[in-house]
Amino acid sequence: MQRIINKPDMVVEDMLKGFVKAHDDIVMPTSNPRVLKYKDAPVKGKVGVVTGGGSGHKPAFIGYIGKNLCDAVAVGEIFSSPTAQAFYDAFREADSGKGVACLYGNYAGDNMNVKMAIELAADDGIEVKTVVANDDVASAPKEERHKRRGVAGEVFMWKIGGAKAALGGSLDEVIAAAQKAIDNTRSVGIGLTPCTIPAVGHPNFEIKPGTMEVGIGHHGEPGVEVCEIKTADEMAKMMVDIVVPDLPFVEGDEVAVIVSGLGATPVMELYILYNKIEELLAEKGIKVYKSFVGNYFTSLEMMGATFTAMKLDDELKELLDLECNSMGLKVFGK
Amino acid sequence: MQRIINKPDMVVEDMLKGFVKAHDDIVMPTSNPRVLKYKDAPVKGKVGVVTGGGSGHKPAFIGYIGKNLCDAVAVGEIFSSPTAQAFYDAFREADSGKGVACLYGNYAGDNMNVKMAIELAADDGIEVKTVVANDDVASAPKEERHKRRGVAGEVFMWKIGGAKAALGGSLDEVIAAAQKAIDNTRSVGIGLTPCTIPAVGHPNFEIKPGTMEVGIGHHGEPGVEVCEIKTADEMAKMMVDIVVPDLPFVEGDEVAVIVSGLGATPVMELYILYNKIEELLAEKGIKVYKSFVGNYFTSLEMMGATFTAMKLDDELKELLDLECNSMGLKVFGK
Amino acid sequence: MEKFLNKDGKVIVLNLVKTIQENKDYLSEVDGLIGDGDHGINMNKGFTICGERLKDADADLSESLKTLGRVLLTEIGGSMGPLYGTFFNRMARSCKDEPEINRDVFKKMINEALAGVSELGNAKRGDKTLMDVLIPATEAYNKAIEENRSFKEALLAMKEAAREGMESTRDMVARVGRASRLGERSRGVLDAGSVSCNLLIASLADSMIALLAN
Amino acid sequence: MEKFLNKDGKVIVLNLVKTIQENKDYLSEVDGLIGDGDHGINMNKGFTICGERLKDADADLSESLKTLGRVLLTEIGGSMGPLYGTFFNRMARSCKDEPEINRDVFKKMINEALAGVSELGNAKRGDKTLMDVLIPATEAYNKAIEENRSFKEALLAMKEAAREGMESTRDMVARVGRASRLGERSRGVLDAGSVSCNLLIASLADSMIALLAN
Ligand SMILES: Nc1ncnc2c1ncn2[C@@H]1O[C@H](COP(=O)(O)OP(=O)(O)O)[C@@H](O)[C@H]1O
Ligand SMILES: Nc1ncnc2c1ncn2[C@@H]1O[C@H](COP(=O)(O)OP(=O)(O)O)[C@@H](O)[C@H]1O
Ligand SMILES: [Mg+2]
Ligand SMILES: [Mg+2]
Ligand SMILES: [Mg+2]
Ligand SMILES: [Mg+2]
Repeated sequence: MQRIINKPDMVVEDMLKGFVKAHDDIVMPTSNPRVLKYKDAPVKGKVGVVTGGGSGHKPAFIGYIGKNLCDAVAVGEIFSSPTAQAFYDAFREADSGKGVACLYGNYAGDNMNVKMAIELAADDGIEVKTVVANDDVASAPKEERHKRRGVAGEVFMWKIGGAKAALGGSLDEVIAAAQKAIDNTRSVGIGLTPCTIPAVGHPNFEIKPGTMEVGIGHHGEPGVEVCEIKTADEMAKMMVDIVVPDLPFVEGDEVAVIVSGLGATPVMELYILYNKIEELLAEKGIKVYKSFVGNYFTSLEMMGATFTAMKLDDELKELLDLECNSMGLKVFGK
Repeated sequence: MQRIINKPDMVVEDMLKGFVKAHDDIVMPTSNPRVLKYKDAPVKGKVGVVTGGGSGHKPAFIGYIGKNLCDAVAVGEIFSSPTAQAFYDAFREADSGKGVACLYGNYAGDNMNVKMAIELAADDGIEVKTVVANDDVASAPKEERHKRRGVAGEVFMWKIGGAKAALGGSLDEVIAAAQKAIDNTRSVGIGLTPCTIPAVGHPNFEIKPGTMEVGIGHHGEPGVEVCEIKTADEMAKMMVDIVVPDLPFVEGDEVAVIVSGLGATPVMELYILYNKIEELLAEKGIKVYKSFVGNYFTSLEMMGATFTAMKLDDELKELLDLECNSMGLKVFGK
Repeated sequence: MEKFLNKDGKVIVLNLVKTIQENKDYLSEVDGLIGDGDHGINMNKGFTICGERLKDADADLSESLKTLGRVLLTEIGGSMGPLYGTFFNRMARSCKDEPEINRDVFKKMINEALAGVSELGNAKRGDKTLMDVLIPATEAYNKAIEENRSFKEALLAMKEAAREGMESTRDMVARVGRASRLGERSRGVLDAGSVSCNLLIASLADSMIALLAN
Repeated sequence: MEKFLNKDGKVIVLNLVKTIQENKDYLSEVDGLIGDGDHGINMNKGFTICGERLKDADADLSESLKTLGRVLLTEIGGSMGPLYGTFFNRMARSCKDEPEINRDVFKKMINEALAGVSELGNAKRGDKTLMDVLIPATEAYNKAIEENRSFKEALLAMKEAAREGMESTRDMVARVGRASRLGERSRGVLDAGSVSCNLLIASLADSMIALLAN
């Protein structure tokens, strides 16, 4: 393994220590070593915004702690849900008495741990409501949308939910905004190489050189098609053809777009991909209002990319444009 | 090649098209397809700041175009200097009549092309002065510092030079500030895997699995030592032991630090590395004033990392803290 | 009637801890074949912490099970923490007010535990998970009690059904969890969770039979 | 005295273009052994654009060389653009005001060109670069002129020295450019730049000898 690690079992601990040191202007540790919080959390009078998930997806999840974004994050082992305790502690760190919006991704482990954490929080009188991201089109047919996984679209869910909370929204309003964000968001990924969990030491799944996997998940969950590797333009077309009809996005729509690398793909190539995606959307009369190209939601050193689109209305635009400051996402206010 | 590209010869063109689309709030194309400029350049009354270099180092170089950073950038082929014409055109796009500070890295091709571009600009009456980054400690002994290459320390050179220009510094003042930045900056890199230039199709150099190359350059230039791969903590120690004595950085110093990935190393691991670097610096009484951990200067899909430290004084601190907004570096003002 | 005292039951949980510790590497090895090879690590981490905590504690069976359940919820993320955490928490709750553990009390314990895990994890028989051990083991126990067999006999029936359940996963195609990625390729090897579940059920049965004999 | 007219010299540059085009793949192949395999691509790009531009142009030798030099500076980055760009620009400048090209004019041209490249690139003999062709070729030409041999004989001497210079790089260890990474492993193969430089010198000599014969 050509990796920069100490003990493979300790990568999350070591990473968290470095992260807290590097970003002490934004984040703070808490009494639970697996929970980080925004330095000003709980923000008085504001609904708390919490997320959490397995590690190895940097900037997700802790990279989205910050001003007008998430207040506290529960941190799991690599590719493994945080404990119920961590979610519960994150709720406590984020709650200012206005309740907590827990905005997380649709994975079996996370669902179970959040559910148990909410029970614990209820005993303390902390009101927690959830939005479960399910933007990954390839992970289940449209009729079974509730089974779909959450992927890079979660970034929009946090941005919108975080902004609504920052503007003084009530818990129900924050939940409604975040739910609207994810309901209007669709994603798809293409995987080009697998990745290796340090404690495991060998790739978790296989992608044969010369092939690519369309619709792959963030942990190597199977996609919809394995085929010969295509040109960037053809990849863009496959992605657009999966994402656009699903919502559907239609002529006249304005969208926000994320093209995220999976970790090891050179950022140059993400721009090559975005170039064609934007062109294909324009051909369909769909206008890109704002785009985010870079590593926003990764899977260790996987190669490949995800494409995410969120259909906008005036409210979502205003919330998207609100200033925010985190390691993973910095937006200057207008 | 598991990559997201169209024609291997056209990666730079395709990337530039996507980049301009994604960042039209910051950059603009120019009449030379190999020159991008800040949308407000030339900024009236401000010294122009220009850089340039081979492609494949994203965010470098075009990712540092923006507010209070670079005004125009000359773009080369992958790992190959831009043409003299491109540097010359970048000078023209950046110059508001106050002269141009060309802040670039010490590579044979760049030196030659900048030199020829300055001659061309002189004919037009554009005054151009240069700072040549040579922060890479491993690339030559201290007595031959002028032979050293420029690596991630260039980011500090641009930040400081760009800030000085933004605050109204004269050409000589901008050059002096950028020179001071680079004179106080030292870097070293460790390579873990090689990378493949798309048009070439196979790795350009070799790093045997299980080994690492200490002091490697951004294009695979040979380092000072090839050894068995070490733990992150040991890598941190090797890097600190190369960088600190060279300036030297001493007890009581305050520094800004960059820990940059080379492209394919998970960002998680950069924090693991930073954690130990910060600890080792603290042991020596050297305080980290500000740190930047992430992909700031990469080499396609190389694995590995660089460590950069800049010794600060009050002027450098003020310039470092100035707000800036680019794809690669966003700093909120205090 | 066969029974043992709740206050003597801490040993049952200590034996569970020992069982997992002794099988740590084996569990990871099984998980490595079609999973990510960390099942032993995940389980060992939680069970060992529980062992530490119980070592010098004055706890009855209920409190010991509760400690185990709580630790699993606190220390193991993923699916295992909440699933096994719920399993042992529910067991603990079902015997909290029982000074003596007899075959009816344990019937409540195991059925409540199964219900909790089933509700939380939503896996069905045949999905190639620990449910393929837990469901038949509980059914076998229930059937033995219905047939009015002794506590010990019912425990032995439960243990035997767990072993068979584990073996049955070998021929299944995973429909839940990581291994489901492999489709047909997941056939032919045991499911890691069902291996650990079988070990836990067997250990529970053996410990209780030993206590009954005292 | 042997000479040809500046205004007849465009063909010399067109032949240079043809030479590079015909050897594009070979140059990349040589570069691939110890470099990054793009030397043919880099050279062909610039020379082909120059060929297009000259095709229908009414240009003398000086203007043709200037076009080539300018295109290389404009179209090829890296080191090759400025080095060969300077080479041809300096040649162009040295014959700008000369209606006729004779052995003294060419002496000025080649020496000025060498000086420009040397100043810019700072490579020494033995560094395993195109300087190992350019320096001995120029010296051989100078020596022949000193010995008062004919223009044609001097060009032939230059051509022969270029070939020998190219061959000499085979035994060298690269000290400049990409290949220097390989250290001892760079020994045993030709330097790509010296191969292209030898082709260019040979083409120059052949074209001029042909013009002299007219
Ligand atoms: N929904 C579920 N219900 C019951 N058991 C499950 C469920 N999901 C997974 N499992 C069990 O979890 C086991 C894997 O556990 P472990 O390796 O510790 O976690 P991970 O798969 O996250 O690495 C599987 O072998 C399976 O028996
Ligand atoms: N400083 C220099 N002076 C003279 N020739 C040089 C110098 N640096 C490099 N070269 C020549 O450049 C050649 C490589 O050219 P090319 O492959 O086109 O560029 P790159 O090395 O950037 O891929 C080398 O074979 C060498 O002859
Ligand atoms: Mg796991
Ligand atoms: Mg596992
Ligand atoms: Mg090259
Ligand atoms: Mg080359």
